[in-house]
Amino acid sequence: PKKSFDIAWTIYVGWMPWPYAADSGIVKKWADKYGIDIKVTQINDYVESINQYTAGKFDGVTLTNMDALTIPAAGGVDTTALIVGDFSNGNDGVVSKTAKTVAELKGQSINLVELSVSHYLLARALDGAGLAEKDVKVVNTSDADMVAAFKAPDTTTVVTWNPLLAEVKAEPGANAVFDSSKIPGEIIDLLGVNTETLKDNPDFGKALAGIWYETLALVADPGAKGKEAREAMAKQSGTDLAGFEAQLAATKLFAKPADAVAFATSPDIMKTMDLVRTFSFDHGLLGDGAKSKDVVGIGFAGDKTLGDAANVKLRFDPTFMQMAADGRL
Amino acid sequence: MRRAMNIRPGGGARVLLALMPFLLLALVYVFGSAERRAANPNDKLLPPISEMADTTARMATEPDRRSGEIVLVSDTVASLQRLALGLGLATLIGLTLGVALGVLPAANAMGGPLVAVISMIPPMAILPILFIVFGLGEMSKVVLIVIGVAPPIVRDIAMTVQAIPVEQLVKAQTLGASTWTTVLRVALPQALPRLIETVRLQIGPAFLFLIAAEAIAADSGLGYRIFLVRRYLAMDVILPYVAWITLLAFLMDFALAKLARGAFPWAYVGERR
Amino acid sequence: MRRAMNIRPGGGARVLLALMPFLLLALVYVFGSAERRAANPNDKLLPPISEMADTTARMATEPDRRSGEIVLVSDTVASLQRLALGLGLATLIGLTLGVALGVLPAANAMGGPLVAVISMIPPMAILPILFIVFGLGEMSKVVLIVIGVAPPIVRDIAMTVQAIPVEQLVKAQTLGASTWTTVLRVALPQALPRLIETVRLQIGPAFLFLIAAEAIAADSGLGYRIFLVRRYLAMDVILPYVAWITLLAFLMDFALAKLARGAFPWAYVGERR
Amino acid sequence: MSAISVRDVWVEFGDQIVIENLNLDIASGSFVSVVGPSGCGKSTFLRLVLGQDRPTRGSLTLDGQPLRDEPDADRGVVFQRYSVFPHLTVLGNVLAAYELGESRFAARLFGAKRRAAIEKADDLITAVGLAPHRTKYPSALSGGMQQRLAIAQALAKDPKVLLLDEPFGALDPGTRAQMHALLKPLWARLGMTVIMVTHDLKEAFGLGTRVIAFDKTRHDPQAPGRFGAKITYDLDLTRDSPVPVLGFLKPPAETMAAQ
Amino acid sequence: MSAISVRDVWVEFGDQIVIENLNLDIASGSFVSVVGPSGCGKSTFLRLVLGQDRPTRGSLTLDGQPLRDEPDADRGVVFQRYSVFPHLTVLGNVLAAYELGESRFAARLFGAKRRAAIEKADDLITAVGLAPHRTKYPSALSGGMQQRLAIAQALAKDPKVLLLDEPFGALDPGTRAQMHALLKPLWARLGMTVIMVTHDLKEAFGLGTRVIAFDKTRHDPQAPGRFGAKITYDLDLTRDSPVPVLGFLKPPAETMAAQ
Ligand SMILES: Nc1ncnc2c1ncn2[C@@H]1O[C@H](COP(=O)(O)OP(=O)(O)OP(=O)(O)O)[C@@H](O)[C@H]1O
Ligand SMILES: Nc1ncnc2c1ncn2[C@@H]1O[C@H](COP(=O)(O)OP(=O)(O)OP(=O)(O)O)[C@@H](O)[C@H]1O
Ligand SMILES: [Mg+2]
Ligand SMILES: [Mg+2]
Repeated sequence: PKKSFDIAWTIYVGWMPWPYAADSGIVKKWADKYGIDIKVTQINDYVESINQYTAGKFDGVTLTNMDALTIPAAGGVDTTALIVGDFSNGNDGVVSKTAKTVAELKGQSINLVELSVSHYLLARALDGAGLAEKDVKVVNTSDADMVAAFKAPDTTTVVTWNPLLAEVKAEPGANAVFDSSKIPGEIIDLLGVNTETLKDNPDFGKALAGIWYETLALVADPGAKGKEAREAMAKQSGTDLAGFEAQLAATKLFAKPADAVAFATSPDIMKTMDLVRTFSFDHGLLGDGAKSKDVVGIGFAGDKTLGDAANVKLRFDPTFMQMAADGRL
Repeated sequence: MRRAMNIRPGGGARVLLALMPFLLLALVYVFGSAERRAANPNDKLLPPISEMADTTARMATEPDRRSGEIVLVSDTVASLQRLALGLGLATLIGLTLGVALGVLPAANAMGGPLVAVISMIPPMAILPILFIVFGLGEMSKVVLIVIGVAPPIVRDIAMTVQAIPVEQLVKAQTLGASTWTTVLRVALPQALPRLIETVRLQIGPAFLFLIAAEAIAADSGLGYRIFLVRRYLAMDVILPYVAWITLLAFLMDFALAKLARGAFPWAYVGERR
Repeated sequence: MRRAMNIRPGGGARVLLALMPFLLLALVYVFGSAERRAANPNDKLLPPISEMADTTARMATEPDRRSGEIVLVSDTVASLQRLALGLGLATLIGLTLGVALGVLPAANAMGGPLVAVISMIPPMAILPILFIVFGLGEMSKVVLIVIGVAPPIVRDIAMTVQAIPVEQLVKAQTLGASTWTTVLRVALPQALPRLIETVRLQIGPAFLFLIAAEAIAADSGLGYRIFLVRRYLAMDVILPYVAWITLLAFLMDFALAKLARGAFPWAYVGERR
Repeated sequence: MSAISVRDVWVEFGDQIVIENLNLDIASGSFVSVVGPSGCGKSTFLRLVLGQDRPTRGSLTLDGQPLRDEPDADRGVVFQRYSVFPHLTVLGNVLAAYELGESRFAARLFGAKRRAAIEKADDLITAVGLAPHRTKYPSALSGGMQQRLAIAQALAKDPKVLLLDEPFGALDPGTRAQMHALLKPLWARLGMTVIMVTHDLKEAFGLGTRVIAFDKTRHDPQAPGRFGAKITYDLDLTRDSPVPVLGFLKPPAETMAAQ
Repeated sequence: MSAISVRDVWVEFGDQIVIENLNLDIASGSFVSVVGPSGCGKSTFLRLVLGQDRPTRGSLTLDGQPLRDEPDADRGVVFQRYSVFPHLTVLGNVLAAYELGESRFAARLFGAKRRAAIEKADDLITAVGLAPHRTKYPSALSGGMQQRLAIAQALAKDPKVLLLDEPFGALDPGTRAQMHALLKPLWARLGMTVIMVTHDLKEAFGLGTRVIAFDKTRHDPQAPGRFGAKITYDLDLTRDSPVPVLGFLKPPAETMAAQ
């Protein structure tokens, strides 16, 4: 059987524990315990990391719930949300130089990473204000250039996530119009793992859960050890301790596995995923062959499903988080 | 046996030989695609050719759900406009600056080192500055193309003009020419054929910068589409788009080559191939 | 008054003229920076030169807390390794394929059109495919450089070899040469000086592709760093890095120029400028 | 009138002295052949008269006026190569002689002026025997035809002085003889001052009314650049008796014409 | 022995017939000059003998064996230009003649073999008078010196046949005479068969033991390509009496040597 596994991560506050775990030896410790090998690789470009996972180059990847549905799952790669790490609670936001409310966005040109959770956030914001997406003009803008984009004189509004959001909000004259704390629990950050690999190698899943919760305990630790860990993560993500802690504050991190299990088994997550798949279908993200939003099935705890039960490709499976909560790792 | 270097395939054989590698590549693709599909029926990486044809046909004929425009057409129009503007401006700058640097020793002393340094700067790295100075609209895309493509044109034209035998410049002066009329009637016309050749060489880089700029901020364009659908690994869109860009580049190259030969017969006298 | 075209600045004046535009640019920068700082003391876009110097000094001397390496050094080493591998491979491919296409009419009939088409494909657009095929390690970065840079080298070398007068090839055969010895002693040595010139022209594109590849997947390298800090618009890092890349490219260009002139004196006999 | 006088002229390139204290008077309407070993400074002397180079010391005058220190329409020139414009046809090349100088901005003539210029150009083209080729580009002409074109072009501005730097050096002997047959009567008719550099002594004596030989008179093997060239022979061939110099005889007029 | 015979040879390029039914026997050791108007097919004929071109119909034999249809060491060649390697020194160029053929993989000789080759090369270089220039690159040589080098190179392989296509066409008359003085005794000494194309009738008659003139005998102005060249004159100059042809006399041997 497979002995060595690769997972990929990209810079985002909720995923920074991964590189820290790798650097500090936590990954090795757990991998050795189960007699396997786990390699943690950084990818600069978020979309590329998911593409690589979808193409089979990685066994696991850090990603959001929406991207898990639209990229690997819609691409036929059965993916299990092994770890539900956090949800964005202000980490994604709409910032404008001119508008103070969502309603004032009408008719504006808005820069964002198209078809990403930012796009979803905007759609939800507009929805809440009684506007539709066609009331604004969306301009696809790469995340790496969002800060520069906001400084450009002709840019009025951007939608982005942290750490970029913090940079943009710090600009003189910037108004935070909307953020993800208004739709709590809808933008979920996961570790997705190939379902087949996981079925064949349950030890891989156990090791990952073990790594994650040991590291998160450090992140949440208010003492010196925790500070040192957070400082290292801050550095790695290109900011300082204060900046990193501000981002953490906007993140609902499930430091305890029991919290994560509770979230992943609550009925709200089904509602969220229904909203997400509706948005995805409306934007053609489920593939051109998709006849309805039901085409890709989503599985939840307790054998509940959304959409095509015969084609379940994304599974919210709390088994391993439960094991961590029960201390059975 | 004749030596390999003496074996010259005739007309028919040449065509066959030229087609062979393409057919081979197509074959490899078809098999690779079939194999991946067999392993995963939802595989997106190597879609069968039929699927790509379907997607292309849809994009080339049916209006888009969101914008109401025919995607392939609007993308192509948007990109070609940017490209034409960028390449056009770069050509103009290249010709004016290049001829100036080539004819005037003082201008060359001043501008030569500057252009040499600028041409070594990787344009992609200074994109943020471009955005802030020129905004995120069409302007910054055009400027990126110009910055990437103009310096080599300038240098090449300057070198071409400097390579005009000094005898000709002296001759023009003995016929009463001023610096201006020498430029207009001696340097410029002799730089034009080379200008077209240089611009031909810059079509590839221009597309590169266009795609890079469109990847970063745009709401239409060939590069925009490729980088947008890259999100969901839609190779059935990416591959036809890449082929389409390649074809466009090829056609532009061909048209320029024809133009040069038509407009400047004197410069192509020695050409036989 | 002499005509402008006849005014040749002497040695000292040349140096002054060459420096002028750079000084002007520096001046504009200093003023722009001061003005932005006055308006917004936290401005990151145009950091004062002193700040950039500080950042550079820090990156060039202090070891990174996490990795223990000196950032600028490790970035430079990583990038230069990739670049050297990529350019080296492309050069090797360019020389072998180019000479083969140039000497063998049959190979040219087969490979010529293929190379022409490949050289028109914008490499950036097929980047996702490259990553899938070659993985995310050093390989894919090197391959992107090779794909971007080898086709023009191949075409250029093929053209150079084809331009060798047929008289020389016939002469070699009358001296008993086979195809192989003709390649080895006649075609190859005459292609080498041009090879160096072509590689010089490809240094810019090679850096471009390197940066593009490092932007997507890397954990060190000059492009990686630029894209990492680009999120925060840390121009105090980006600008010195851009300057450093430009300097590196310049030095490589200069070294190759020297090498060519040293190694192939016969090819530079007519050179005076 | 177009007499040239050269006074105390030195030409140095850096350390190297090429021409050393040259003094020379050239009468209006004479045909001066300049000969001498390769590298002795013949072309440098021609470029001096042309205004392309400037003397390090000394002065040159044309009809008593200081020579302009850059080429102008007073002095026509034909080089060994590259002196026609490859991008213009035969007619275009000669027409350019009128357009370059007379139209200051567009450098083109229109209407009646253009028609007049074409007429003059056609006369010149006919005079040098290129009438059947007037719409061809130089690349389609033989070397000799290109030099004829260069001569036509140089004559278009009616220069006071015509400077020729090995104009027939690259031509084969037959063509060379044809060019002599063309040039001699043209010069005789137009009466301009001609200075021609040549390596061919027969040509120098056959065409010239005066032959000047340049050479270095002193050689320091340790410092070859320390001594410049001077005039070593200066022969007036207008006297109608044979002039025996360097083993050559001035050939009688008839034999020259037959060549 | 190196006799060439040409039987019923036709050369056509597409529609154009260049050589029409050529029959010719060239005796071993003769020096054949080929003359004729430009474009009549002289070079084509030479390329045929060289093996660079192939006849459309007909056959060529060397000493009774069919000629190999590509160039080989049996046939040396000197073109008007480009026949030396610009990237090798004078010595390197001649040495290449030994290295290209004798070392199949490295195309280089080492040790004793190399020393022997250098010795032979040096002899040849001395024979053509280039000894003082043996380490120079061709670009540093004059046109005449380059052609000497090309000859030395061609002789290195002791070819049965030496083919010369206007070898001195680009040289000035003085150099040309020197080349004649070099070539004639070399040929006399080595005894190979020489075929030389030239435009210079004096040269053709001065060097050749036989002069062949090519020309088209029929012209159809509507279809200039329909008729190819034939041999219009074929003169044996070995008879020791003057042969008056085309207004030329075979000059007595002494005048030739003095040239
Ligand atoms: N611009 C220059 N800079 C430096 N040296 C020069 C320059 N022009 C000519 N020389 C030197 O001056 C000397 C004379 O050159 P010039 O061309 O006048 O000789 P020439 O008599 O015309 O020779 P040739 O018969 O070969 O044409 C040469 O040694 C040459 O190297
Ligand atoms: N490869 C070729 N393809 C087509 N036509 C050719 C080719 N080679 C020669 N010809 C034609 O054959 C004819 C004879 O050419 P060739 O070079 O043999 O003439 P030539 O007698 O050597 O002339 P010259 O004295 O000018 O060298 C010319 O009309 C030429 O255009
Ligand atoms: Mg000279
Ligand atoms: Mg010929």
